[in-house]
Amino acid sequence: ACSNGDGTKTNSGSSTGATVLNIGMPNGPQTENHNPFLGSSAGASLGYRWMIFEPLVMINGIKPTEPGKPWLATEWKWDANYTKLSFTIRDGVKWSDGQPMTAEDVAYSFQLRKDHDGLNQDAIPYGSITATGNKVDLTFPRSQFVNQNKILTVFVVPKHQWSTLKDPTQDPLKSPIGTGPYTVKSFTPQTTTLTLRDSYWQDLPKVKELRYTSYNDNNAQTTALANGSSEWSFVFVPNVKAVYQDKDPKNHKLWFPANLGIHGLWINTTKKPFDNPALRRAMNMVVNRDDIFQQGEAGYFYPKIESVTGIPTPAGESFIAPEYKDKNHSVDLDGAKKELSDAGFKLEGDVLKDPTGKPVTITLTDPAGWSDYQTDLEIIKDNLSTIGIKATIDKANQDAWFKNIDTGNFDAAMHWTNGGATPFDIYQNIMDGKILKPVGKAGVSGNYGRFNSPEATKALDQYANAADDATRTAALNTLQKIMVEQMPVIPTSASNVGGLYSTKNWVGWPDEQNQYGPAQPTQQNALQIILNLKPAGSQ
Amino acid sequence: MTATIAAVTPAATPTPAKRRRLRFVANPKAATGLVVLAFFCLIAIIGKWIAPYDPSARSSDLIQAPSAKHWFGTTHLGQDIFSQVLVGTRGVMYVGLLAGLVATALSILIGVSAGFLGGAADDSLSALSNVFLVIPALPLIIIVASTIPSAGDLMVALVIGFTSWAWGARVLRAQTLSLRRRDYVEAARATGESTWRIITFEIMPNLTAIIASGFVGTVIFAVMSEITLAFIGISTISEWNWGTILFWAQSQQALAQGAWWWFVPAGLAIAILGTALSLINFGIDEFVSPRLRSSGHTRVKTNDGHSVRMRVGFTPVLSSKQAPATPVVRRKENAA
Amino acid sequence: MKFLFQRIAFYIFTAWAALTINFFIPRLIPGDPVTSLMAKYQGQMSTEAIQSLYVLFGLDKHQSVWSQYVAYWGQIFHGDLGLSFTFFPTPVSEVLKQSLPWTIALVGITTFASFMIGTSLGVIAGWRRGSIMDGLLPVTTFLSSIPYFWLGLLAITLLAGPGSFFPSSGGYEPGLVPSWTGSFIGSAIQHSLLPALTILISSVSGWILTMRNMMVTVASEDYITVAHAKGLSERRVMVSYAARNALLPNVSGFALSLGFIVGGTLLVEIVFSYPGIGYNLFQAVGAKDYPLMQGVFLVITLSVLLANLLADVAYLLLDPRTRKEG
Amino acid sequence: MTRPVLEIKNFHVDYGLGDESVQAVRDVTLTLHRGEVLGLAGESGSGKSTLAYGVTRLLPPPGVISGGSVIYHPPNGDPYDVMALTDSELREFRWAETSIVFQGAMNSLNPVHKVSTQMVDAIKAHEPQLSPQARIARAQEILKLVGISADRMDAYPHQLSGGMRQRVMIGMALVLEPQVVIMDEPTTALDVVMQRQILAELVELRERLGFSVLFITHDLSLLVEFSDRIAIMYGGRIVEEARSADLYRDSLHPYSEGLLKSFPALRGPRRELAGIPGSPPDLRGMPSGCAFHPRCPQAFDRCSDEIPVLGIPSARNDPDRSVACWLPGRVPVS
Amino acid sequence: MTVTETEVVLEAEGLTKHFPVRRGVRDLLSREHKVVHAVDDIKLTLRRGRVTALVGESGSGKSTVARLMAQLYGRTAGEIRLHGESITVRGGRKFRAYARRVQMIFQDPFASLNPTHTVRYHLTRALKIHGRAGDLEQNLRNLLDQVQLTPPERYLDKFPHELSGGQRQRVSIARALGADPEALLADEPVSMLDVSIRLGVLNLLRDLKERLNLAILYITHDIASARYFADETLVMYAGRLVEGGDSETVTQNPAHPYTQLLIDSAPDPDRLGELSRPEDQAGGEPPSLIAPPTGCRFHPRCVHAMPKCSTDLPPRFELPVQGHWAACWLYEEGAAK
Ligand SMILES: Nc1ncnc2c1ncn2[C@@H]1O[C@H](COP(=O)(O)OP(=O)(O)OP(=O)(O)O)[C@@H](O)[C@H]1O
Ligand SMILES: Nc1ncnc2c1ncn2[C@@H]1O[C@H](COP(=O)(O)OP(=O)(O)OP(=O)(O)O)[C@@H](O)[C@H]1O
Ligand SMILES: [Mg+2]
Ligand SMILES: [Mg+2]
Ligand code: NI
Repeated sequence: ACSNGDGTKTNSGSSTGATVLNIGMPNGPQTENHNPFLGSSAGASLGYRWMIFEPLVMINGIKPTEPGKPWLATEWKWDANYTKLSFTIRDGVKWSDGQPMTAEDVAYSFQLRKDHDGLNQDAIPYGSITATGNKVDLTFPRSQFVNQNKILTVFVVPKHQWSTLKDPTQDPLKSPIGTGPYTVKSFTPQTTTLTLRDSYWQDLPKVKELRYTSYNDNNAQTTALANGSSEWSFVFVPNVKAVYQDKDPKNHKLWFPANLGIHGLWINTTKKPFDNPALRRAMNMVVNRDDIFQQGEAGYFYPKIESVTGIPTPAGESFIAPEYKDKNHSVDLDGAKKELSDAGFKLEGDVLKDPTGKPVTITLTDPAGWSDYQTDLEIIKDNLSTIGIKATIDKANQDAWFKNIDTGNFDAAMHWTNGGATPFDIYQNIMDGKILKPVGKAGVSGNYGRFNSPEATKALDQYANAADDATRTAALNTLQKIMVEQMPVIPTSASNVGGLYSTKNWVGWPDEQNQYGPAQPTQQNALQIILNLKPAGSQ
Repeated sequence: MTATIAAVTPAATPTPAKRRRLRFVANPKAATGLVVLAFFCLIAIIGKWIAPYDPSARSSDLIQAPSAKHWFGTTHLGQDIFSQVLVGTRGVMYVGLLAGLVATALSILIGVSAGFLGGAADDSLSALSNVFLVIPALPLIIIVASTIPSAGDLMVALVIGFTSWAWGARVLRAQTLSLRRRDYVEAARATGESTWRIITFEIMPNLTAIIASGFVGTVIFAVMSEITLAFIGISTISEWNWGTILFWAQSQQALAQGAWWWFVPAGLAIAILGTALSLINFGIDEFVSPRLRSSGHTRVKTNDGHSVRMRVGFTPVLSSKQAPATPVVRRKENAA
Repeated sequence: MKFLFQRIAFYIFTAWAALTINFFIPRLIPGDPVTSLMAKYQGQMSTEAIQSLYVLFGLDKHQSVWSQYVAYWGQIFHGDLGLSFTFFPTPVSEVLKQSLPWTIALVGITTFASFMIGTSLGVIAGWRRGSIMDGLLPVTTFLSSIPYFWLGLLAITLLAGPGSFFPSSGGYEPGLVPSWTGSFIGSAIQHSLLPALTILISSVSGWILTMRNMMVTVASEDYITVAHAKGLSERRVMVSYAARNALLPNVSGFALSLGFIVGGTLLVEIVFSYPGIGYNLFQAVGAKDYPLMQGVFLVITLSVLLANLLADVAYLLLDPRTRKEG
Repeated sequence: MTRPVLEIKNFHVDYGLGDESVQAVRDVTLTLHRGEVLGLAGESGSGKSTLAYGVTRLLPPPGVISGGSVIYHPPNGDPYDVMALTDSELREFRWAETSIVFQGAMNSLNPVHKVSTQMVDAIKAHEPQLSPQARIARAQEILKLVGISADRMDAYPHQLSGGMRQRVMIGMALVLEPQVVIMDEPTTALDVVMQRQILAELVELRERLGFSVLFITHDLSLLVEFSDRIAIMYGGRIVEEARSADLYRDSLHPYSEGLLKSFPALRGPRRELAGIPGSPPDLRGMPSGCAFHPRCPQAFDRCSDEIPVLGIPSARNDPDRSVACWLPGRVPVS
Repeated sequence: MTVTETEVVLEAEGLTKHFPVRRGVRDLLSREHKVVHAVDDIKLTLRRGRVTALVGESGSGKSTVARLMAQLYGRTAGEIRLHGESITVRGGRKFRAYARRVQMIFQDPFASLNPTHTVRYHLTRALKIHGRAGDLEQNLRNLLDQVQLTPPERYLDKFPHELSGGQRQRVSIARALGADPEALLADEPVSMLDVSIRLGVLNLLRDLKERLNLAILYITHDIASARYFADETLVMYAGRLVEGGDSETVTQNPAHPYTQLLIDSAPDPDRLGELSRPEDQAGGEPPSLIAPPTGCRFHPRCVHAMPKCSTDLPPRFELPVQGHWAACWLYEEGAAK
């Protein structure tokens, strides 16, 4: 992807202050598709849809509990235990074709999602949608506490364009009209160029032009980052220090904060002897998360889970129950052995025998091509052998693997959980009894480990429908307790919303000190970051 | 595979018999190829035992360049690449040979029956093999393999075998067609031999060279395809083979990390195995058609002391002193 | 002309067979594209979003295989290959339209060049037995035994390091807009050099060898000796008598091995992330994008068929014996 | 007897070099006179073709000429040794002075070029100053001589029948009006009727153009009828040479005798056919002494020890005959 | 000399073989079936202890006749009678039974033995198939003795490429004898052999005929060898028999213009120096067998052709010498000679 000339050509005059920002993603050639609803569109896969279409409320992805920032809505109010929502729409916002944005447009944007299941990615059960003056009122059949952020961050599309589309779910939207500060200037399969509008309802950003380049693979993206022709990206770089950071230690930066979603070893809780929580706890105690982080995740990609509750920090810091506040995972071989012998397991030589005297073996399975999970499994396999569990790794075919996970036909597998504004999504995905299906039955959307705990189901239900925060906190604390004691999933890493960026031409990026948004260029907060960037010379 | 084109024609030369079969090994190319192949077969068998480490075992030497401890260096997990190459040989050989066998069996079945039966059977069978020949094999294999739930070694071998018999079938058909008209086949018929006996005892032995060369060709193709499938992550990579090593090297961006040792040994092994098989094929080609042999002494000292190459059209004239003069008594030349 | 008729009938049959295989392959697949997308977004797609995708892709409908087959042919005749899943809702035909020129330029030109160069070298090697060319054969054999993709990897490491003239991936400089401008074409050529070289090196020796063997066989034909006896110049005998005849089997060999070669060259695109059909196939296979997979397979097959037809016509023009009247 | 055109002296041909070599032609000395037909007979593998190719240096590898000379006498100018010519001189010499007709006409014609192209090729190589029209005209003229009409000029070889192809080849051999035409079994692939037609034409042409012919065949009865003199080869050597009639009536070498007795005659009284016992020698393991001695009914001790020399037999003091045999009366006069 | 004394072994009447011409795409549209008239209406009798020669130029259908008689081809029309009993077999046990009594020898000794098998294999198979494997070793030696390959041990385990042409042809003959046949069909058995070896093989065949009382069909294009070797000679032209009779008569007093042409064209050492073509001799080339000339197939080349020749097919006309006949209108009763 990159030859010597790149950096200087695209960033000519960086000494006098840059005007262009080069953003890259390793997603291969794109087709001209700016439809913001479609995850397959170039706009979504490169992330520039957020430069064109703006949300009603901007919520910091790594601090979902903080109140959102008013964006196209100046005010919003939840009523009746999160079954009613009313927005006050900002005045003076203009679409890029010059027409004013109105409450009508907002209502239409919700209506679109209500009418088309394909566009309603969060499966929000919309009730009535009404626009009156500069207000938009929504109702929902049930409490939307857990979905609140998803609804607030909905982006707005212009009714006058979208109502003319034949099929909004299949339209490539060749000339998108949005409220954002940028418009599409040109498109090629490799590069989409966005240019700054003349006017915007906020201060115009300093970046005059955004170039979104789609590199064909991670190698190409990495090279581009290393030589500076790509200034911002989200990509897995093995050995990131040598390959990327050391190339320009002053400017090559990365920040990978966690969000509220996790990866972990899901265990089939119906299989003997893994139905014994003591065994699962013991397993948890020997998993070396540092190795997983350093070797599987190259020391930065998926941050490791510290808290024993499985809640990623710092994103979920505030949710952690008092009793687990400072309890972190650490490898504890003796503790694990004790746990096991207390439960009647016997370690004979280097073979663990369950109470009935059978050796404990386990098959760890994940699709062949998922190299990071495979690496994780290799590490876990090693770790488990310290307590005498013989693990074998099955590198399955992806489809077969999905099917086996779905039907509960597995011993243990690395898998992710849902994520959301609170740890609820994580726990619901792991423990919800309402979606529990017996082993062999497909169609579950979570609880792959067939974890059966009425207590957890009750707590989840309480949390989702609670009328006050105290009930919610109590419910969440219960869930944490169940998680710690029963360990249906052994959490290893958090999901991330990070990015790699260069401070050579532009400064003002989010980082550990200034956590105003996730550093990932394809997140909604990317717009905030762009608005925050200043040429490097100006400081 | 391409080299077999020339091998089709020279059927006219009397084909091998027992004693001459041994001479095949005397061909230096074939001998080299066979030795290398035998070496790989040996590794395939004993690789598991002589590997210094468990190929999947992690160690603390992450991404280490080759050293005395790890001859071919280590991976990002500290696995020993030398052991991976050794252990991986089995999968490669297994798939290659099995696919070769399947394809060869199919090509014999289809090619020989098409050639022998003639008529409508021939038309439809050769249309079938031509279709398979023209359809790009590798994309087909990739697609088919990617649709199979658990594409293990056996499955991959079968898929490759079932898609790559066409070339052999075509060559065999052409050859059978010419053999079928040979007098000795007619003679066997006239003696009263039954059809199946004619096919198996009269025709097949004369096809051995072509079958062998087809087999070797398919093995090359199968090995390449298998490694390709593993490399692009389609077949199961639970078992080590050279493609798996390359897959990991590629997915861990060994290139970007400068870890050349991660992909060089496996690739080299493929190339050497491929070369060995090609050499065997040359040997077979040259055996069938001795003309193709690259001639040993081609330089000759001529009359005028120059050294010239033997070539068609200009026969070298050796210095006359070499000619042993037999005493000849000649009459005097008659005057005109 | 009869020959050509037969060939065309054969091509129609093959095209039909290929299209039918193409139809059935994805229908035998157990997996589905949504799970693959899920895999791609590992953890970043919620359970709800997945349901919406099934609706979006129209995977919730059921039809009999036969009516699907009929519909499939209807679509094919309209040039409609369906919508790609990975680039939803871009039609597959559009995705291919975008990548096909790259493949044709790279694979087409290099394959042809490799055939021409290999054949010419083979002519010389076969004609001058025992010269240096003949000695190079083992080397070329070794080169041709290297898998394309690995040679590509090697080429990238050795030649395309940072700061090198050779870019390691892509079809052109990311900043450029495809157009017929000098800088774009220059960049495109610069990016294609290394993949082209890879294909050339791996495939050329095959041609050298077949042509050499053919030349050796032809060189002992009587008409070559007669040509020498006629006192024709060496060049004329080599080109017009020997090479001309040796070429004939090679042309049909060229046609038939196109399938093999194209398969191999597609891998080069994968390694170099070249924006062609091969890379599309790689993406489609990874993402279970059946419509795209089918489209790629279709286009490759049809191109190979077309190339075959061209080779047949070339054969027809080269060999008077097939032109026999009647 | 007329002047010689081609003198082959002590000619040796080997296939291969060193120990592995096959000595296919041994010490052959033979003279072709102007305007005569010299027949060369002998069984398969006796080295007839090797000799013919060797004379023009057209032997395929690994053939090498390991000794001897071939002196060509041009109609005007000094004789020269063909073996000493450089490549370009050799090219000039070929076809213009000596042309060859091979056994299989189908294989002698390039299948991908028109007959006319192949004819013109030869003219172009030797008479580049001629205009294209003149070349075509020349080709047409010579084809007419061999009985092929002008409209077949643009035919491809496969469009002609075997007999026509063979005529084209003969025409091509004569197109530059060479002094010597070597014919290596030019008619064996044809049936007798066609063979006779072509040979008859050849006789006419020779009378008209006055070239000499070295005619090779294993069909002795054909040779006796067609040629002026006959040389018999056995195991790479000439064993007997004589005028046709002399050889037919009174052959001196037991091998020639055997050959003649192997042919059933179509006319005349039924002769007793004796044939020759045994099988032809293997060039790799030649019998010692006279190569024929293992099959010779009259062989005696000397035959297996000494190679007989070719010379005028003492019993017939005829300078036009020679034989290589140790039998009494056939030993050369010294 | 007459030719009708001994017992008839194998006879053919009205033997006809038309090969279909492979149809191309375009021919599918037309109705007519093109065929090669390889053999038309042949009448032929093989007698015990006699050699019948079939001569004719290349492509005249001689091999086809042999293969039809051996039942290797199915015939288009006609009848083949073995000891007077009409037989048609297509493979299977019946074919073996037929093959046991009628055996064929092929033209090319280099091609008619499988290069991958030893002499022993070839002969053993022949014996086994025809149930004569009883005392195998003894039978093998007998066979080799019969063809004068002595001592047998020296040849039994050799591969064909280790034998000379004459020896190979002897092995082929031995194989045919392995079935202990009554009739031997020899399809140009010596044309690929060297002159000095030919005679040996032919003499062997003649010797076998006399010792084993075989009926032999000797196919050749060399009419001179027919004179020497065969008792009776039939001349074939373009798929039809044109003349037949006692060998000496046919070769010395040829009746049919084609036979005359053939004999005049044969090289003759006694005809020194008169090589030029006699003015009245016919030229031209053999006709196409797909559309053979009407009437007498030789008429386009015949110098004596009459109008009738191009329209009517000449029947066999008996000639003065007993057993000599010619299919030529010149010999019609009262035709002007
Ligand atoms: N390339 C070769 N290598 C080794 N020996 C050869 C080669 N070519 C010919 N010979 C041998 O040289 C000898 C003479 O062959 P040549 O072709 O001259 O015989 P010939 O008299 O023309 O026979 P024919 O009548 O069969 O044409 C033969 O014994 C043959 O085996
Ligand atoms: N299987 C076949 N299919 C079609 N035509 C055939 C077949 N076999 C022979 N013919 C044709 O039949 C005619 C007679 O062929 P046949 O082989 O009997 O001739 P022949 O007299 O034996 O010739 P030769 O002397 O060359 O052996 C020829 O024109 C030949 O082309
Ligand atoms: Mg010869
Ligand atoms: Mg025949
Ligand atoms: Ni670049």
